[in-house]
Amino acid sequence: MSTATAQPPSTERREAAAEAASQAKRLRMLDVVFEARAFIALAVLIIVFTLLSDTFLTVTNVITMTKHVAINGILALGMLLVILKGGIDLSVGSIVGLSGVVAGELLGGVTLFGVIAYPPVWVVILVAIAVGTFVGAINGILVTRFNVAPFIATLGMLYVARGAALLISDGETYPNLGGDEELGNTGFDWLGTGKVLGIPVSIYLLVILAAVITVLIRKAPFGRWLYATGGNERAAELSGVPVRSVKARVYMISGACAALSGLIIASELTSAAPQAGETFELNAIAAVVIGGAALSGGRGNVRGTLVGAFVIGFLADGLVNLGVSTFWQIAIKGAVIVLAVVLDQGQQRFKKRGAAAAAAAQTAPPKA
Amino acid sequence: MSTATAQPPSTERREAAAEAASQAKRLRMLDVVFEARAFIALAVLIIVFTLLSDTFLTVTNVITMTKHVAINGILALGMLLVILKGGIDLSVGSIVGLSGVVAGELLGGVTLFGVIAYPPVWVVILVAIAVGTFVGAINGILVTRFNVAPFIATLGMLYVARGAALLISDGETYPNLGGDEELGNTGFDWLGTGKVLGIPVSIYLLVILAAVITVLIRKAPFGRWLYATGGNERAAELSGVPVRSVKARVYMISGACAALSGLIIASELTSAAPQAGETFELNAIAAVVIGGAALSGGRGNVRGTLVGAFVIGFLADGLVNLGVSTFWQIAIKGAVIVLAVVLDQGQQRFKKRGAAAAAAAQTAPPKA
Amino acid sequence: GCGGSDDDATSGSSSDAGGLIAIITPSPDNPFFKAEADAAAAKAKSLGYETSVASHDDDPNKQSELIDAAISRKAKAIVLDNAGADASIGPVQKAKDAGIPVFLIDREINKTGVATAQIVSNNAQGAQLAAQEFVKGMQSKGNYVELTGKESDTNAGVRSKGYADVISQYPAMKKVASVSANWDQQEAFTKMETIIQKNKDIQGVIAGNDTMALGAVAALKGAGLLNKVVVVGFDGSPDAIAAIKAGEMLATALQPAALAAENAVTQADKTIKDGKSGEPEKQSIDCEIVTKANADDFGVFARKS
Amino acid sequence: MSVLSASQITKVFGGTHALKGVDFAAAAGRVTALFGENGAGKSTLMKILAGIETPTTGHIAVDGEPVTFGSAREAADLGIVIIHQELSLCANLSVEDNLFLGRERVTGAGAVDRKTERGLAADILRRLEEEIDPRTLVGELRLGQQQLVEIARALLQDARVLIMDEPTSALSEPEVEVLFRLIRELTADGVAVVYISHHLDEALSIADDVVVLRDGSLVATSAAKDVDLGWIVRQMVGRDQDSLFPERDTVLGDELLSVTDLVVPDPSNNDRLAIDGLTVRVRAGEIVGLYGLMGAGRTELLEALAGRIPIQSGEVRLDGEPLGGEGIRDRISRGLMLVPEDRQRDGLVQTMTVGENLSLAGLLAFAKRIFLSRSREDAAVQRTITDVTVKTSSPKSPIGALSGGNQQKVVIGKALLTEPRVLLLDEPSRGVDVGAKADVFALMAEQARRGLAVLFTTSEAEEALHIPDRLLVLARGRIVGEFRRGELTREDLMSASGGAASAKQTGEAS
Ligand SMILES: Nc1ncnc2c1ncn2[C@@H]1O[C@H](COP(=O)(O)OP(=O)(O)OP(=O)(O)O)[C@@H](O)[C@H]1O
Ligand SMILES: Nc1ncnc2c1ncn2[C@@H]1O[C@H](COP(=O)(O)OP(=O)(O)OP(=O)(O)O)[C@@H](O)[C@H]1O
Ligand SMILES: O[C@@H]1[C@H](O)[C@H](O)CO[C@H]1O
Ligand SMILES: [Mg+2]
Ligand SMILES: [Mg+2]
Repeated sequence: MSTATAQPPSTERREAAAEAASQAKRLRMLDVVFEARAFIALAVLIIVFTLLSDTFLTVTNVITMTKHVAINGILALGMLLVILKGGIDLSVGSIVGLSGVVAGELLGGVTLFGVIAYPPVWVVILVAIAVGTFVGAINGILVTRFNVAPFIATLGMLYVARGAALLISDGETYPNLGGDEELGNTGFDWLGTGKVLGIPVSIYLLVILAAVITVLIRKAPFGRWLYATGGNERAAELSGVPVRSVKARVYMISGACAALSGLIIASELTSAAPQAGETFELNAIAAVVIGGAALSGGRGNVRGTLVGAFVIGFLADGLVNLGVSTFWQIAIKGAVIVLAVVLDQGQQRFKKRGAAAAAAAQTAPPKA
Repeated sequence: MSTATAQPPSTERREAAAEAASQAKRLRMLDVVFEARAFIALAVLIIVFTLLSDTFLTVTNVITMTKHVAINGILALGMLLVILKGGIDLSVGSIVGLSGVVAGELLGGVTLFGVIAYPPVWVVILVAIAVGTFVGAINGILVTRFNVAPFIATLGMLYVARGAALLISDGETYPNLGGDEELGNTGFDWLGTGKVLGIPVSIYLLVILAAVITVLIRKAPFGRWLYATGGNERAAELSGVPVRSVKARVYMISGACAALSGLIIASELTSAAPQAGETFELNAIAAVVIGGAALSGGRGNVRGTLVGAFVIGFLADGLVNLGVSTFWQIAIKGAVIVLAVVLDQGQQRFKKRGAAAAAAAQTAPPKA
Repeated sequence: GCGGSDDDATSGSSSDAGGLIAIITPSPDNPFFKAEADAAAAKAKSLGYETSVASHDDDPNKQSELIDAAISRKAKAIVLDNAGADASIGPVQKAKDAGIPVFLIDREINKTGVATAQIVSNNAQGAQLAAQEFVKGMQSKGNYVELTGKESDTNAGVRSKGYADVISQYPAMKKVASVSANWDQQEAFTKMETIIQKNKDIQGVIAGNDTMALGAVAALKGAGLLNKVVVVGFDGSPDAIAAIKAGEMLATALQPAALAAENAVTQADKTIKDGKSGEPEKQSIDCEIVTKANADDFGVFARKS
Repeated sequence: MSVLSASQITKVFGGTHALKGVDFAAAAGRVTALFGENGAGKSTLMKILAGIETPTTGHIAVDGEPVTFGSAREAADLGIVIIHQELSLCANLSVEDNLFLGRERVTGAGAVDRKTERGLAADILRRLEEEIDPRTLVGELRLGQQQLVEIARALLQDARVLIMDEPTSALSEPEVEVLFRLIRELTADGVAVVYISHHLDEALSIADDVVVLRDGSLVATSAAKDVDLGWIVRQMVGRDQDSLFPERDTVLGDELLSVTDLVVPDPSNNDRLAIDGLTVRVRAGEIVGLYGLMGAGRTELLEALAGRIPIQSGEVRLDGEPLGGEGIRDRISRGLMLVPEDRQRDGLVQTMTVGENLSLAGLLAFAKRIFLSRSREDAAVQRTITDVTVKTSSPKSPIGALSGGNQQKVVIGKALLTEPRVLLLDEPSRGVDVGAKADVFALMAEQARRGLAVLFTTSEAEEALHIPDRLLVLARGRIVGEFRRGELTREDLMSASGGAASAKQTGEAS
């Protein structure tokens, strides 16, 4: 690490700084260990389950579990962005249901001027994602234009989007989404059941999405704006950050992610139920928070969120694998969420000490 | 209103102040109209439903609807306190289920030293409420001692309490909570089905609770401390407000309210299902927010919360009464939540203008 | 007393001469309930009643509120597929006390003398048929998985017991896992995927209803096991019948849901007019087994007429 | 000629006339200092010039061409850059992230060009003589460093007009010197600088032109060389600066507060001591001042005494009785109360009224069993409003409707309402205008006369010299000098605080 020093500091100053710096470094190393907290939780889970069940740590089981993780993971990545800006998105579960319904409706054919047309699968997917993005846009407008608290705006949309899904489908499940060769709309099931090199498509989608979002928030100005908006909205605004557009966009991305998740579920089951995705928002939020993000905004990252999603997913599947009762599963999940966050608090406090030492390392002493 | 002015104001000052004051007054009057916003929403609902259905505004129907409102209203009153202090309680729905289960278990008899004892109903009720309070206390400890964000702490407890309810009951519903004359534990059903002067007991409970909480937050120091903690925790702390205990107590009260709600439901159904109360937290939060409280804390009152609970309850029952499909009900509920809060934002902005005008009325011009 | 005058009840508040029949079922995402509700509503309309259809989503409190609403609206009768065998007793009693007869369909409650009728499929008989078909499909041997329904629903227990009664006679059949998937398709899918990882060597899945069976089919298909595993469900939903025709499922026990619903309405009509239905409270309707051989004979929860 | 000019600017917020037809101009290569009391409209005028607020009426011209700004961005693109009065940094981002926030340097691929940014950041920090690693999180910097980052960010923008609204409130004297040198470099390059500060002498020393606002109106303009401090104060308040430092006779009573060998760890860094073996005694009727550079540990001392942060060792006695592990609450009830440094953050509850804020700390005195007696509360509130001369139309007004000085009086009133025996005030005059300052000091004097022990901190040399009976100079958590009123000069003060600190530093490092 290079330190940008303007003038050669005096000897004493340099010594004091060096001492403090080395201390800061020690603390920072410990910090890395702590940063790996979510990883540790995951590792512990894996070790415990592996010891208790010889079918847990097999290649195929890990692939299956990862496939399950993908659904929540994709939701969680969208949620991460919303949480980074200091918001929350309760509507994602409903968007999951809505996007499946939209896909189901379209695959069943659209009647235009008395003629039934069967849009190809890629159109279906795009429209479903557009619908999710649209719901996100409404969230964004409510939050940015009407100053509605994110919790309330997205709570309202939780009901509106679910109601829409139920109304469109009349409450019914769309069956047989596999499509029909003759109508040229087959292939929808590939999303949820297809494999490439033995690995399910949805896992690729998760990986790609994670990569895209990582680049977006770490390399593009957008990412800096996002962290700034979440950290201190007023300051971001005064710095010329297009705060409103940043906020609106994260809800749209979250909506799009939720729609993708909904499509994967519908594709997996080759059927779409309007109730799909109920309470999924809680799992997504839990993943983000277990992954070290702060609900107050400005802190969190993709890696942590992914690990958080794995913790939740592996926990659920591992308990099923062990034959633990659903009831214990629920209680254990709650305990893990709380525990992970309590650990995180510990880490934060620790980090502060490290930071203070680091600050001491670079503070210029008073110039007399 | 007396004006505390250090020195007698000059004539011009007095005139300017008078003008500004009259403007402030005008604005304040409009403000009262706006303050009645939730009332207006309720009135509109009632008028519309009365016009559309001749069974809506009958005495019996209003009593029935109010009985339904009581369940959410009691939850909402507890939630109000938590929201006033700037927190949120997602665990109330699970506590509803847990308290019913506890009551069911106790009414079925407790085995002590090989003898089955049947605790009387009042003991059962007290224990169930104690259990709710205990879950609230855990929320409080997580928030105050471990610095876990309220959303996460109570999300964790949402799962833990639900898991506990399922484990205690083994997932089964407790039937026949009416008790047995011989065992001396009858009377539990009175809570949910009893009437006094033709009015269900649960309505009295709502009214009493509302009165107690009103007194608590308006007359007792606790209330002032609560608003102060929600408004600015640091300032409250430095003013000697026992912030931690205030925070812990609101979660406990919220837990107790949720337990009471759960008891009423179990009593009404004379059976207790461990799944009872799922997603009730959302309705309670919606009532509080429709009632004008700010999720950021420090703003809100009992009257508004009650009106909010009535809006939600009458809306649901009114739509059922009209035979509107469940699907539309869900969508409309979402729209009403958002709309009420958008209106509230309007009011807040308006209020600010009023305040600015009031400020102008009292700003001392330069002492020439 | 309070409230509207009693003659309201006879004059009726609606323009429809017959008055209101309230139909309350679980969520229609399971086509079974949708079929029930549709059949009941159609029948009631044909008899000159006004109808209201609502879903309680398996929430007993919501069910209680819906029944309150029906009471407020002075419904003439309630047709109910209930939200829990114990949790529904109180609300049904409440309706009865208000003078409204309740006709239960599909699911029983744990008390008699409260509802006017409890018209349910003969779940034990249906389960026997399904299990026999299942055993046949598995050639009386091998490992299988059972997916059970919601604990609060007596049907779940009755069917599970019916399956066990038959299968236990074949010692070569081994149940390697049994989990509840709460009648839910996605839950069945995810749990089945996880179970497959633990037990690759399975030859059969028997589910408490068709939505769970279809969830299992999706999971087996994904694992490439579908051609080796026989799947049997319960309900006879159109989706399951389609799966049977496609060779993805072996069989399902069809519940004549439409018939039960229609019977309920007919008896309600009779009760409204004559004061009694003329039928015993507990009535059961036999199920029919649907396999590839006879799949074409069935329509929406009924034998094609 | 003026690069930026404004004519007949009016600004109305709801019912507040913040500006009433103000003309203003900033000339290239000159520093224009803008003076005025709290709420005079200085920041509002600057925000309008920088495109953050839109004027209700009036015109702005750049290089004589009329312009209207849709956003701060548009003004910045024309070279008008502002350093805000309130720090506007993101604590969760690094220094370099903050420096380029909203004006990222991007590579061809659209990614943030971190390398370029880091280089530029290092350069600008070097010019400010502040050796901070650009990757440090801003939240880890002390206040003064944060203010320098804020300044650095403005400097990076190649401003033609640089508006500095209270840029030095958290800076140490040497840091101010560096800043002034940079301002001179900028004006030499033809940049127009507008400078606002409540440190009147400091502002006057850098100014070429002087403009004074009073109650939203322009009251005077002049060349800086033609005016003195007295003139500025007269223009600002409309009267002489007569009673800022009231004369008073001190009658000392018993020792009320005695602190012996106090050691307090820095709460944000437990490996550092904020207070390192400090002994102080304050007697009834006495006002003791604490002076020191930023970070000397004054706030930690007062917060430790008030019970907000834990002490490591040492003894604190109140009226002869030792204080142990009592919390804030118990200390208040025993007669020790703190008026905190940052009134927005720690002093006031913005969602409550003036009256509710006033009675908050002393609430239990109005409780009859579990209920509050409204009449007793109202009476006490009314009395306090009169005592501390809060200007408010009603105790029911929202606290946010008051000006800064009046808000400060409410915080002090709140403390007095608890009937304390020892009053701790942390920077009671910070961000408060001259008139309100005089009121605050008069209040302190009055309380001392009534037999309270008063311990307060200040960063202003003038106050340190004139207000306290006894002044303690703090450096690095220790007392490095003690003076009686009238015993010392400004120069003594500087060398005591700064010199002692650096001597200490040297001693430790070697
Ligand atoms: N956004 C706003 N809404 C309402 N009133 C405002 C707003 N901003 C400023 N004011 C009012 O306008 C007047 C001028 O405020 P301004 O901040 O310009 O004063 P200032 O001279 O910068 O004071 P200080 O020295 O305290 O910084 C004050 O009465 C203030 O309360
Ligand atoms: N040398 C240092 N290294 C790291 N942090 C420091 C250093 N000096 C001060 N700080 C931090 O700066 C902050 C301000 O210091 P403190 O409150 O003790 O000083 P003060 O004399 O009250 O000054 P002021 O209140 O004017 O900021 C504290 O949070 C302290 O931790
Ligand atoms: O009988 C019904 C159906 O089987 C349905 O699939 C689930 O609920 C049961 O009660
Ligand atoms: Mg200002
Ligand atoms: Mg300080």
